[in-house]
Amino acid sequence: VDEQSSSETTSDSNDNSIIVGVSILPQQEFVEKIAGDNVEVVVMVPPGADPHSYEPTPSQLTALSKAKMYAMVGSGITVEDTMMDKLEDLNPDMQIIDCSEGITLIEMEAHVHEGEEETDEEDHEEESGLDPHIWTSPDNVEIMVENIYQGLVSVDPDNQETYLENKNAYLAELNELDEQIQNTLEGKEGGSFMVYHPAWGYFANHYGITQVAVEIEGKEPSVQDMQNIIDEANEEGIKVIFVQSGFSTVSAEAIADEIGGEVVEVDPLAKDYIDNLAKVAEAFEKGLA
Amino acid sequence: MENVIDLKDIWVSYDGVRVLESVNLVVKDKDFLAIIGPNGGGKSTLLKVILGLIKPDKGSVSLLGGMPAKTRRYVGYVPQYHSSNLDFPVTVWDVVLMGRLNTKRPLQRYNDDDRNAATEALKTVGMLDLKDRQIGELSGGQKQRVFIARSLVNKPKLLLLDEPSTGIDSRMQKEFYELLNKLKSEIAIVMVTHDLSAVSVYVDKIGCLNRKFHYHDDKEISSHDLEVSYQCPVELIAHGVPHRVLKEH
Amino acid sequence: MENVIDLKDIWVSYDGVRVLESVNLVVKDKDFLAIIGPNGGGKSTLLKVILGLIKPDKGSVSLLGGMPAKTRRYVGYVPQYHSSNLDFPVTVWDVVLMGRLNTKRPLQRYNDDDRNAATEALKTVGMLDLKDRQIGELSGGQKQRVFIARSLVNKPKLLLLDEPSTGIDSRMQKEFYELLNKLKSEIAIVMVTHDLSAVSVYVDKIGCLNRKFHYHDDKEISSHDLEVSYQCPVELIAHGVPHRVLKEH
Amino acid sequence: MLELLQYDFMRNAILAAILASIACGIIGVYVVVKKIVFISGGITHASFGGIGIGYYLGINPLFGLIPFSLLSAIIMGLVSKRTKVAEDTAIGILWSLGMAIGIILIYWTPGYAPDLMTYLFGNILTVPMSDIYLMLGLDAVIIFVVYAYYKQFMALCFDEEFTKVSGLSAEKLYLLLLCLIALTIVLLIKVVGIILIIALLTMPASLSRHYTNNLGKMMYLAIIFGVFFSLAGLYLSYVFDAPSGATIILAMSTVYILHFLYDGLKPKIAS
Amino acid sequence: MLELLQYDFMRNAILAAILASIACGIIGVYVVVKKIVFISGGITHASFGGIGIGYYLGINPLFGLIPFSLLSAIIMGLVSKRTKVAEDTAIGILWSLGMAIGIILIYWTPGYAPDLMTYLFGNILTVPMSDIYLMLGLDAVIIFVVYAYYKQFMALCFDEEFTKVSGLSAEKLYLLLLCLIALTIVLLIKVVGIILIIALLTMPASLSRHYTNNLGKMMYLAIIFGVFFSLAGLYLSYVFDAPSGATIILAMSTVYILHFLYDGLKPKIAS
Ligand SMILES: Nc1ncnc2c1ncn2[C@@H]1O[C@H](COP(=O)(O)OP(=O)(O)OP(=O)(O)O)[C@@H](O)[C@H]1O
Ligand SMILES: Nc1ncnc2c1ncn2[C@@H]1O[C@H](COP(=O)(O)OP(=O)(O)OP(=O)(O)O)[C@@H](O)[C@H]1O
Ligand SMILES: [Mg+2]
Ligand SMILES: [Mg+2]
Ligand SMILES: [Zn+2]
Repeated sequence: VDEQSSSETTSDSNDNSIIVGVSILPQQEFVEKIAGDNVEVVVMVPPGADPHSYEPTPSQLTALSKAKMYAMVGSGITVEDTMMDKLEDLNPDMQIIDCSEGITLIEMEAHVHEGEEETDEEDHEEESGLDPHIWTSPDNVEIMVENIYQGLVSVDPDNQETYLENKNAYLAELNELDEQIQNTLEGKEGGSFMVYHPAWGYFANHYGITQVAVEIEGKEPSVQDMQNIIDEANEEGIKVIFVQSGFSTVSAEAIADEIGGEVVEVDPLAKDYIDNLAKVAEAFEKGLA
Repeated sequence: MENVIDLKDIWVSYDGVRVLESVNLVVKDKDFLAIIGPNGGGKSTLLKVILGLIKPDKGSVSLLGGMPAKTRRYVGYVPQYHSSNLDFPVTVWDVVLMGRLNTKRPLQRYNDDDRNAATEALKTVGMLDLKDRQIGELSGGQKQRVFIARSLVNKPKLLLLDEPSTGIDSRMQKEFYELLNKLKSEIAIVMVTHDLSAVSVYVDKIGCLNRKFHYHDDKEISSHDLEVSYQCPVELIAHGVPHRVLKEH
Repeated sequence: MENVIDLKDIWVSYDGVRVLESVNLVVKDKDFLAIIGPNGGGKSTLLKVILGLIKPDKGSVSLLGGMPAKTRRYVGYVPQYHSSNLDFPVTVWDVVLMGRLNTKRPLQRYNDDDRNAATEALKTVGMLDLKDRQIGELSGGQKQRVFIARSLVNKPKLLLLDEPSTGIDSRMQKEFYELLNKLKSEIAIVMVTHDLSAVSVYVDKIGCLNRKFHYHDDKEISSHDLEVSYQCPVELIAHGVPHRVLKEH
Repeated sequence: MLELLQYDFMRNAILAAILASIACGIIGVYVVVKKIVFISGGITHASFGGIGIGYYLGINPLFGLIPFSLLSAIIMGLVSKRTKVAEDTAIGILWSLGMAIGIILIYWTPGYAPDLMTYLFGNILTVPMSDIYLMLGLDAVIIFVVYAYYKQFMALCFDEEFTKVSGLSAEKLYLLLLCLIALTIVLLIKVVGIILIIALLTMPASLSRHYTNNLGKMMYLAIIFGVFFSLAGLYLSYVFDAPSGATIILAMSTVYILHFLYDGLKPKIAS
Repeated sequence: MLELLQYDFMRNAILAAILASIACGIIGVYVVVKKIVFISGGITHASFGGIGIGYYLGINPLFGLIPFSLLSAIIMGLVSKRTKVAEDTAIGILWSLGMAIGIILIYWTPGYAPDLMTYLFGNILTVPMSDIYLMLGLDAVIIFVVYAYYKQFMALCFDEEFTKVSGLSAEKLYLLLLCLIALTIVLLIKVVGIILIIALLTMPASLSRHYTNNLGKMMYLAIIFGVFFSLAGLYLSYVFDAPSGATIILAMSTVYILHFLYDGLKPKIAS
């Protein structure tokens, strides 16, 4: 993680560049790849903070109140649920674009509940069961990049050409990444990997592998969950539990002890999107069962 | 006028241990009754029953012709132990004014009458000098004087005093008993005490309480085996009494 | 043997209000001193100073020849108010045994000596019957008796009693004073009280405390203007005293 | 600081801080003098159960919160007055019970619980206008009730037995006071969060206790301290770019601690 | 239930529940009888500041937690004994201060999103073996100290002034007791969470108070109740697929409430 730099970008703002607000670090990378030095990016959720619980500070809000555009992830991450109305009030002129437009949200992988699966299914609200971590799959990111590009063009039409060029270059990089990951995971289709926080649903979907999550929607596993997770891990021979870097690993380690496995860190929120995802894929490759 | 206190066949027990047994008590207007009895005899309990603070297991309580919960506002009460919060940011003056609370509805403020009454009551107990002292900063006896003032401030129809002279110095005690002596021409007084010399000098009627209650409602107490059943300290009552002689009983 | 209590030039004030002014006091072994004085005179404060519970602004305190914090374990103390937690799950028996705590180190248990002493002390105050009662379930006077027992259980070298007869019935009071009378042949006793008849009968020496302290260390009190400066209730001390006559002073 | 005032969010935050300080100043004085800090903490935490109910039923958590916290205030009051259970134990139990209900219900509600952290830690920067109106209304209610029952509450806090003997219902008065506390807590939850409410209730009131022996004056002083600290904390949180709620508390406690270090750590009563 | 025992996590959970119940049963009795539930809550919450320090310094939060909570216990003890600040106010303040420090430090720690919820609510299902050993050690320390100081603690809890007059240092004893509480809290935080700790400390002890007037017997009973309830809660959480910590609390409080409904809601003292 590149430590202090982004928190500095949030605080000092020079007047001639366009300020663009985003929610998470990978988005910052996307915007910067397209817009280069033309924009200054303000990230709502700083490195290491949890997008499911973060609350912005006054300086972030003042910076955002000068923003021309805000690119929200749009898939229902908590910080946006609580802050977007506020931001609109704060800065009514700001153009808000939804990066998830055009992406089909998938259901959150529920814990395997044998038997009593559909008990209170009906009570489920529409979006609540949906997985917000859309950026973990490169094909989704292509759409996100496209959406960001459209937004940038509408707030800064003068630089459209530069943006288009940059966007295409980045899309190409993303394509390459996609292929590289396909290669890495060659022959592992249908395999399962275990994560603590289920941030990799879209990634798993895209590459035909299965994510087994310990924690769901910020909720610790229950006894039945634990039982099922452990049974499944033993059945499938899973020996690695992936945890989000920086998060507490104690619970994951307890499960790893039980299944005789180990805990490996991967980061779904790294700024350096392409390199990071490639590394993650390699890690998954080793941990897949 | 009806009886000030009328207890009929009162039984009280704590956790199965009987404390009051078939107590009957009638106090009339202008009575001055002292209740004596050994420690644990149930004296404090009896006063709380009169005030409706403890519900008896059996028996009926009438206070000033009504239910205690309704009528106890006309009673001046000085408890044996104070449940009050002594760090509390109130001065002696506030505490005494509190004695007028029963006459006030929400939104109503204290008026000059209230203030005059409070001044008067503080003067009576010799605490007017310290009226701006915070209540927790008083000595034991000073606090007791303030609580006595609070019980007097509202011109109650009945005074219930549970060992009121506790901690009070002898000069003040004497003044206090003189005051009660004056008050008894207007109101009824019930006082729990172990101070037998005071009892013998000022009180009209004596009740001995040791689970059962025995009422000596005459100046002269008839002779019987009280000594055994009520542990009445007969020799002490009888000894050195200036204006009354109790027969040995 | 050195003095049991030796106070030199003690000054105490609360929040700038002076409570004790240049108090000097010497208590020797086998003294029985009563401290009398008006409410707020500083009597309770003085006892706390002796025990080192309040640090005087000025002056030196020596208790049993040492610093109070070191030596107070040999003192039996009955405070005016009890700071104890009355819901506490201890019985009367536990409370009295607690009086032997000062002889115990961590890990040491109570032994038969301790238990015999506790039985003895409870018998003395007439509370042996109720030894398994939870402490909160006693009446006011019963509690006071238990606390007296606790102060006696450890054969203290000095008894400090702050209005010990509070709430105690007259029969027990008499027994209690008789007990003190017996104890004074072995240990020193300092008692704060407002009970002047007891003072006049049992006590050897009298101290009047009203900010300043005046020690009547003789049975006979010499005449001076005590009435004015100490508010000593002279006429009450003098009145009805069987074996001693105080001059008016 | 001044340039910050051009932002709505800052103006709302300042208004919220002032309105919260008024409610806390008045009610906090009772909390401090009647020594019911713990029961207030209990109501606060128990009200978490109400948030859980709100999430589970899919309604605005506030509509779960208000009835639930009033109810838990009343239950706590009744339990502690009517039964032999020691008051602080009863509170400890209801405290955990409310929290447990909240946790289980949130667990059973599918999806992420939005705002959950806001309820726990508050966020004064995102107080919407509607909450400001709610707080205004609450302040009005509190001021009116306290004005009407000033003497009665004073007697209640000083000596409950005496209050009864005066012919008042000590129990009803106590429940009324607890309900006022519950209301205050409900409205403050969004601003400072469950965890920090206790600070806002106790610190200004307790600081003011040092300067006066008069209940009414304590209230005025507590309000002034509260406004001052919360605005100072807000400003500091801007300067140091730190979470506002926590910074307000930090500012308050620092002043409080300095104050009483100055006032004398010296023991009055020897140990 | 039996087939669950083949899982390590379940065996650890059961062990953790038993060890936690022992520590909580013994210390909880003191907490309940000395009426320091609130101060225990204060230490618990203040210790959150220690977690923040641990994160900020990048060390194991436990190494921030232990000194910080011991320190806050001692400060609370000293402040409440040595100064004129009302005890419960002092606690309320340190309580919030600790929390505020924790929040701000965690906020300032780059690259870390702490699992706050785990500290608040605990997770008994993922207790590592190392924690079990730690708890064993703690239980041993607690049992030894309480055995050695049984009489002294009893006197302290009953009557502090008398304890002083007996020549003991009431202050040192009180601080020792608070430190034991702090240790208990530290070791249980990871296992059962801040919220559950208060429940485990108070409920079994307070329930046992109804059955005996003897301090020692109260401890045995409290341990038995604690073990029974936490195992029952664990089992119920399996049956109803609910979070274990919260279910344990729910089971405990339900029994407690039923017990005292049965024992008589009827007021002894008329209102
Ligand atoms: N905590 C306190 N703060 C301020 N002043 C106090 C405090 N305690 C006592 N005082 C004052 O100090 C003086 C002496 O108090 P003390 O309790 O020693 O009197 P006392 O002689 O024992 O009186 P009493 O006979 O009423 O028990 C009194 O005027 C009292 O108001
Ligand atoms: N809360 C209680 N629980 C159980 N028993 C109690 C309780 N309060 C008092 N008792 C018992 O009830 C009996 C009567 O108590 P009460 O306080 O009425 O006595 P009293 O006559 O006022 O005694 P004293 O002269 O000592 O004040 C005593 O034996 C006492 O032990
Ligand atoms: Mg009594
Ligand atoms: Mg005194
Ligand atoms: Zn996530």
